[in-house]
Amino acid sequence: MHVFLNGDGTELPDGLTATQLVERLELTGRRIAMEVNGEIVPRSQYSQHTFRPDDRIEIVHAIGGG
Amino acid sequence: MHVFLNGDGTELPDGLTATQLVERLELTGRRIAMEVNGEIVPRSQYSQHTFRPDDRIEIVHAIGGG
Amino acid sequence: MHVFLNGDGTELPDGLTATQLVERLELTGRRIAMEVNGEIVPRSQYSQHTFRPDDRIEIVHAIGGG
Amino acid sequence: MHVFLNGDGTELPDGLTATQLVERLELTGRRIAMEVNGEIVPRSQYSQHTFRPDDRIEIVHAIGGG
Amino acid sequence: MNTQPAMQTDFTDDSFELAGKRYQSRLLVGTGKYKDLEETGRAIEASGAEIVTVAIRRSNIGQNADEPNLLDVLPPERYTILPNTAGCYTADDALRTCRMARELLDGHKLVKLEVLGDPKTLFPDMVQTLAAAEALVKDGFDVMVYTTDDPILARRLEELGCVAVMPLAAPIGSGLGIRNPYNILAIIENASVPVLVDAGVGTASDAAIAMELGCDGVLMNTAIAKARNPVLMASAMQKAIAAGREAFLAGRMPRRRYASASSPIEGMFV
Amino acid sequence: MNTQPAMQTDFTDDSFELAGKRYQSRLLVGTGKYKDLEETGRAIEASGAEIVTVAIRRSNIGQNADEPNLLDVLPPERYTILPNTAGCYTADDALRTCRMARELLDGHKLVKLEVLGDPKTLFPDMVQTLAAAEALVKDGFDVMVYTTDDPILARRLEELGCVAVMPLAAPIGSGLGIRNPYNILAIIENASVPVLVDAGVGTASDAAIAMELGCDGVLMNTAIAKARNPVLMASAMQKAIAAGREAFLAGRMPRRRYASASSPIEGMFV
Amino acid sequence: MNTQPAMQTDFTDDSFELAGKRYQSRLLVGTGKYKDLEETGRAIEASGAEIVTVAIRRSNIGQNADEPNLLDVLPPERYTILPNTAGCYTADDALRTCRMARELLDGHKLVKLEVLGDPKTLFPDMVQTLAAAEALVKDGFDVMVYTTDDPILARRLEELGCVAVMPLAAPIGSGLGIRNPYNILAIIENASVPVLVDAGVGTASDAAIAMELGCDGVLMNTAIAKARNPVLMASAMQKAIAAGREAFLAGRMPRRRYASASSPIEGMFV
Amino acid sequence: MNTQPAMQTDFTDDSFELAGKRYQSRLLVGTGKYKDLEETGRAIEASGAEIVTVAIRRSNIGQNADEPNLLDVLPPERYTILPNTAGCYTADDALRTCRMARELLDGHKLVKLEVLGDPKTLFPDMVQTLAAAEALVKDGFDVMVYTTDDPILARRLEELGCVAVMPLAAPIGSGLGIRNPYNILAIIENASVPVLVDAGVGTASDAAIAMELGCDGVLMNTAIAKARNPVLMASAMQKAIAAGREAFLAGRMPRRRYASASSPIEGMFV
Repeated sequence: MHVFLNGDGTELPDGLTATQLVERLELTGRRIAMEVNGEIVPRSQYSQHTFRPDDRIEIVHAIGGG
Repeated sequence: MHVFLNGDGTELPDGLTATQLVERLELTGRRIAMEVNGEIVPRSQYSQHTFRPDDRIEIVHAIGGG
Repeated sequence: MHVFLNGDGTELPDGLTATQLVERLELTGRRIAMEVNGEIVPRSQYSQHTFRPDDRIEIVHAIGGG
Repeated sequence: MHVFLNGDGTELPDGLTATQLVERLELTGRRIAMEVNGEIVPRSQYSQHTFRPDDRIEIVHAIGGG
Repeated sequence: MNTQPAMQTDFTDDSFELAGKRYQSRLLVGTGKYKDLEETGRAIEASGAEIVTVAIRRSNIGQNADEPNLLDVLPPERYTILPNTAGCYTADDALRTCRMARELLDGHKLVKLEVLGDPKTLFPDMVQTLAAAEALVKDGFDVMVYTTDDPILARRLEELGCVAVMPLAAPIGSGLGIRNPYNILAIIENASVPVLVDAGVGTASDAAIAMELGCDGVLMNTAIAKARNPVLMASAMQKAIAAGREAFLAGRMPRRRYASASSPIEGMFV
Repeated sequence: MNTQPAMQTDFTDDSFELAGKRYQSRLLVGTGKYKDLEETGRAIEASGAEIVTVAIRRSNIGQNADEPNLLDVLPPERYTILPNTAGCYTADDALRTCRMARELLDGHKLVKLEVLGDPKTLFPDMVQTLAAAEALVKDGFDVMVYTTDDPILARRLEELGCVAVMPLAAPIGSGLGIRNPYNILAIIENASVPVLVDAGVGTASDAAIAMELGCDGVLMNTAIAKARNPVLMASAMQKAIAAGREAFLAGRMPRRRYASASSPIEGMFV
Repeated sequence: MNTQPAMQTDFTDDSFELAGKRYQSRLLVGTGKYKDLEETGRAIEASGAEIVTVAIRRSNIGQNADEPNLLDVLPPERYTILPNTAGCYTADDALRTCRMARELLDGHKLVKLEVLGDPKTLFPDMVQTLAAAEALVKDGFDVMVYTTDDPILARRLEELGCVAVMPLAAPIGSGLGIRNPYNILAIIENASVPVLVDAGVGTASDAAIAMELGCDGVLMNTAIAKARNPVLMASAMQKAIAAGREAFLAGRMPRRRYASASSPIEGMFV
Repeated sequence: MNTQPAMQTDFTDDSFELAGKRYQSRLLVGTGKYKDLEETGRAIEASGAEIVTVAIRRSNIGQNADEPNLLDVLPPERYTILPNTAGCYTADDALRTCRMARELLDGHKLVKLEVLGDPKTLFPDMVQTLAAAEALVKDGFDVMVYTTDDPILARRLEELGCVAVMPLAAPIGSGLGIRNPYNILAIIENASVPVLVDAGVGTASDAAIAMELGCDGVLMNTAIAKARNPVLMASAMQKAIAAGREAFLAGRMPRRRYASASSPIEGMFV
């Protein structure tokens, strides 16, 4: 299925969970946060949360800034 | 009848017109503006405009300011 | 004999030595310096140095200053 | 004869007068001043003043400056 | 409004336009704090100002029936009268004041909007100022607006339709001069309406500095009215505004830390 | 020379005296660094200056025989020519230069003394300057002297008989403005001869500030000659000097940190 | 927050409270613009800062999977991490960014709000900033807010419930120092929450000046990260903040125009 | 003395040399104007100073026979005592004072020369100062000399053999800070002996600014002694001097008029 991941269009397998996406991106264990269609997806729900077509997925982390 | 003129309570004769009030105040011919209950009373309507009890009448002019 | 001590005229016994003057002034052992008629009198010579009439004697010490 | 004119060594005919030098330099009538060996030569004496070998002649005028 | 020409040569007309009218003088003056009307008139005469601000107050204040009125001394036929909303702390009060002024001046549309946030600093309340500016423009006024030196809000006021933005140089009546030239400059560079420095000028050089930054004009009151000799200071201000404007147009020399001789080196005879 | 009047009222004549002669203009200008003589003439005309400085250089420098001379453009009948000793690094060189100038100008006694200490900063060498001033006064010259902003040495130069002291505002040709107003003010307060700020002015407001401090005048060259438009800047400077002078005489309002309303509080109807 | 004591004597604890937590260091630092994480860590160590700002960006930006993350270098157990909304131009973007930050930091509520109005000046858009501040406070955040030096809006932000107001000293990254100390002072005098100068500091003395005005602290990034030697500058800033704070508490000598001898006059023997 | 390293890395020893001896502290302090000797001692302790100035006065002045003497509080074994010639108005008086000091301190050669020109401004009389410096150097003294900020005379004093030049920042006891940084900088760039700013510092940031210019140290008295809390201000000054020094060595960021984001633009998710 087609989604937008951090602004870029991508294909993801149907029914992929947030946990699985994080694994694919090799971000497991990293300090990140996820937003889907403007709403936060709490880390505690990654395992249950499955994406839907055209989801706008944003995954962020902290970097240097002032 | 009782009205507020420039903030002070005053007694005015019933049916007094704006023109007559201006005369009373010796402001005839002076550059002034009048507001009654927050609404401007155009100079052109002074002769027809009669005050009502409890009117809040404001009469202003221009003075030095920066 | 009459001398000027730190600007004031004073009487001193004839033949008084610098050492004796310092004693009189209760400055013995204090960190001071002495000038007579514009010339330094080294501490080492206090015992031999005798004053002459009209000598201008200055005795100084260090005080707070910036 | 050899002289220094405004810093440069030059040959001048013996017995040349200041007036003649000014003519040679096409400065006649111009607002100038002359110094020879550090001493001013007044304009009034140009006709009598003859140069000597090794004279250090300076001729100046006014130019823009602040 | 940054109108520095590449290389202008004829400065015989250096007028500027405000709400569709052209003005020769870039000095705008207030009429408050003078000893009397006579001094007011002489000072304003000496200032050469064409635009003068007035306050709107109750008719029983500030004069007796037999005295001449300020507008007799400053005939609207000769001067552009600029009523202000001084003393207003809300958008609504400012709106009512401007409507009274328009009635008073036979439909005159040009007003100076100021909505204050604090009686101690007399800084504008920018939230109320933005609201008032929007309402006044809708109501057909030509709004000249007193603002902080915030370049973003100045541009916002222009977008709302104000005909001029008037950043303060320093608090009203402080005479501290231009506290933050960088901000005034940023406002000028972004503006497409006239930028007039309003408030804070203390003496002639302050006014010249404002003009050298590229302002279109300066509005002042206390600096003239509270000088030891107001009439002479008014004359000084007129000259200072012209001097600063010409210096801006002439394009100043570059600053350099080290010296540069004004007389040539070559040709020294000593 | 601090001549602020308690309350002067007639300013129709505000001339100042220098070496026994009165001048209306308090702006003195140099003649260096201009594109050509024509620009020089137009700029000086626009400046309204009555006193102009010139340099003394070898006759083979700076012009061809067929060109007009600077003094044709600036006739000594009309302008007070002020020859300077720019470029001199010793008292002796300055003395010789002044004597040449006196001969050149038919016995003219007024000179501007500057003895430099350093080609990079063009700061005066005050030791040599003091020696030269003493020698020149003895030799009958009227000496206007370029000096640092040291109030003690400025007074010493006056004691030596100089007719004017000319402290620098900033390095010659730097355009940095008055770096240390406190020192200039201290010089003015102690002086009984005219104090003219010399060097460092960069734009109109700098000149106004100098005059507001109470200086008797300002001498400048680069600020005009190196402006993008020298003639217009000359006009700006004339106005700025007059503005600063009038502001000084008018007596500026006091500075206060907090605001003070220009419009009355009482009589608000809103 | 103006906490100058009448005459404090014990300064062993001069900590300040922010959102219910006490901090010893009054220097807050950003983590941007460093050469690498190693330099970031060493500079922040040298600064003695306890609160450090971070930016929130997409996970595919700014590092490779095998690199350590910024938060490994700055463990939240040791430092108070202050996520900012840098780069946001609307209230909504700022709100989303703060929510992401809260999730990222396990419910951490302290955020630095900045809503920009312009990519060139990076001045805040105060209209959007006010809207965002209100929404964030409602949503339970502890909001430290980047603002202009407008005293009226600073007080408004405090009324909205912000835990600290952070006026800019000068544009972000400009290093121009405190452009308008009067405004910063007015903000401090009116505030009952901590006032932290944010942005514009260029060198140590700028930081000292901010503290001497009575600020509770200073937040900086570029001044350290872009110094020739960031680690040494971080150390300089730590000392400058402490010096300025102590000078504020100690109460500076009065300024006077004229001199006052440090050594006694009496007792001269010469 | 401009000793900024291309890129120094080890700053563990940043001492400086004066008259053949090395000092860790770049803060020199006076001992005048304190409430009592006890406060003097505590303030100087808190300042970390290694060099302290004292005045030479008649023995019947400033203390009773039973009181401790200043030098008991400041043992010459621990502190470098720097006798000054404060109050002298002629070279001869300064010479006599230094000789008395040398006798008093058992042959101690280091002195601070100041010859005043005026009791109101306490500016140095540079003519007398030059004469005194020459005589003192001939007589074997190590002369640290109080001077105006005239770069030419400062260099001349160095040529005469002075071991340090000490330009004033502002009049003694004025607390006005560095009035003319350009001149101080010019002195530093030309000097090959230590340059110490002497007089005029008012608060911590002033001291930091002096060090950021590249001075080798700062001498102050009133700024500490006349602070509301002298001991705390002494501590502030020690930190400010170190902060300014480190900032100078670290090399400040460039100033730029426009902003530069501290957080990256790329990676925004909003």
